Amino acid sequence: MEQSKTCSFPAVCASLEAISLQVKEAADVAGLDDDAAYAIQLAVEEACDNIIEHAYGNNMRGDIECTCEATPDGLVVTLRDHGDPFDPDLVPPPNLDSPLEERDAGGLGLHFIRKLTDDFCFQFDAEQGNVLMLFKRRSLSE
Amino acid sequence: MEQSKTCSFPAVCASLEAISLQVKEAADVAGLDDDAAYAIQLAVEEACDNIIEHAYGNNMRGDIECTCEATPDGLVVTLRDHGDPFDPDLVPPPNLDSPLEERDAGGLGLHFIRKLTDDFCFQFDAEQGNVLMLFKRRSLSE
Amino acid sequence: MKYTTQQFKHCDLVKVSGRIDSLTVQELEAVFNDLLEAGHFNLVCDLSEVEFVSSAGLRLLINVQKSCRKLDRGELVLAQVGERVFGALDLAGFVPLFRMEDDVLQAVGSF
Amino acid sequence: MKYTTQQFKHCDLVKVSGRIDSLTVQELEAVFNDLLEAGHFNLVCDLSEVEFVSSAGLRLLINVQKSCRKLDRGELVLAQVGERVFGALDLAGFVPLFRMEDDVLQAVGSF
Ligand SMILES: Nc1ncnc2c1ncn2[C@@H]1O[C@H](COP(=O)(O)OP(=O)(O)O)[C@@H](O)[C@H]1O
Ligand SMILES: Nc1ncnc2c1ncn2[C@@H]1O[C@H](COP(=O)(O)OP(=O)(O)O)[C@@H](O)[C@H]1O
Repeated sequence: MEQSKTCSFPAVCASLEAISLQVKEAADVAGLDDDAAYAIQLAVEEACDNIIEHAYGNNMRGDIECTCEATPDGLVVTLRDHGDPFDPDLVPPPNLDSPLEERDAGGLGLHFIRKLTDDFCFQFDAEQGNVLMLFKRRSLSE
Repeated sequence: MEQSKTCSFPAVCASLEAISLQVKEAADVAGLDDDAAYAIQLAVEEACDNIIEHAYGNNMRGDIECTCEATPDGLVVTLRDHGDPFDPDLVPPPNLDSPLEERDAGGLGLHFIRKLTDDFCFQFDAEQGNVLMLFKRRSLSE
Repeated sequence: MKYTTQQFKHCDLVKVSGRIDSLTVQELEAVFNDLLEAGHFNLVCDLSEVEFVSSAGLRLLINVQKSCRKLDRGELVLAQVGERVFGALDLAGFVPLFRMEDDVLQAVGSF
Repeated sequence: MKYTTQQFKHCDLVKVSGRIDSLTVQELEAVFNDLLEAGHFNLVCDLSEVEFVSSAGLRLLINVQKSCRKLDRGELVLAQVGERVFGALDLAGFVPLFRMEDDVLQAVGSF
């Protein structure tokens, strides 16, 4: 059952569709249903958006390495980059109730990742780079 | 090839659909194409409208007898009624160009009959009643 | 003959299907009269599913058009006019008296 | 991502299909900006054929909505919002900020 595939993509928006496709294929291999597959695709998309915009934001160029691994329970997607680290705990949750005029159009990425995965974890290492692991469980009925 | 069918209908609007159906079936038997079939259906409809509204108009009740006959050339539909006769030659042609406000919404029945058939003829007889024969040619390519 | 009506901000849509003859036109006339009496003069009539229409049906359409256009207060637009219906409108010389749209959305959006 | 626009008397329709992500959203943003700059604030966005939308796409929708609603001059209505798109809007807390219509005709006819 354990199957793993790693691909490397330039950290630019034009890579997003290809990354999403890799995740979708891995989700199918891992036996995720359509809803779970879409959820992990979207979570990975948000994470890659952040890597492109924030980690490599200051005119840095680099890659995103994406590893998809089917486990007995579901799918683990690991994203690696060599951009800036950050502290996710310092990111305030978005305001989801304020009226339109005051609504912040940004700040949704981490919220989406939190809501769309069953587990995730950030690791920052000066040599290894930044690592984000995202886990989506296979639903029991499958 | 010569096939003939005669049906009698009460001269009321509720008979129109059934008459139209009889004509459509006969048109198919006679080998008329869809356009020709529709044309003769519409011509017969207009003729029946006139019989109901004008021939039997003055509170008279009666029947419309409809005979459909496939001929070597096409379809002949004969309508008989025992209502009032009239002189088709005295009916002025409708005005087809005047502006909307002056446009007469009526007076189209005879015009339609003229345009939609390849030939037609009225006969009025005190005993036999009124007879209208409508002819639609089978197109040569059929 | 069957019909449905839908009210929009700037117009009403009447979608007709089946046969419009001297019998069924009476029901349709009542529908249009209700709209006109309620002061709705921007009308779209979707004719895509009309299979048969006699001059009695055309007479209704032209009378509704007269009511709508009066005092420039509105218009009856015909949408999705099929071949048969167009042929009859043409024979009656009514084609120049109606704006026709291929698309109901276009017709509704034009008001 | 592909899009078509259609201008009506009281609103404009933008129909989007495919993927709205950080790359493709830029093209869509230009489309909406053109409309807003032309003073068109009654907008309908038909999302029926959108297969994927990230928060970058939602950000555009909310910003367009802000521009439209400013001074009560208009509104962005979402039409035919599919399950995926609705799920994302819901996650973002954006559902109460948009009028949604099942039917494009209903949406266009509401302006
Ligand atoms: N991969 C990352 N690298 C660096 N900073 C990040 C990263 N992800 C998120 N951040 C920081 O967290 C903040 C919130 O991120 P997010 O919730 O995705 O919203 P947004 O990207 O719209 O600002 C960002 O503005 C950024 O400062
Ligand atoms: N079958 C008929 N019997 C008696 N009068 C008729 C008949 N058909 C037509 N007419 C007369 O000819 C006139 C024109 O008929 P037509 O062209 O069908 O228009 P409409 O029926 O709308 O008046 C009618 O108003 C009527 O006076």
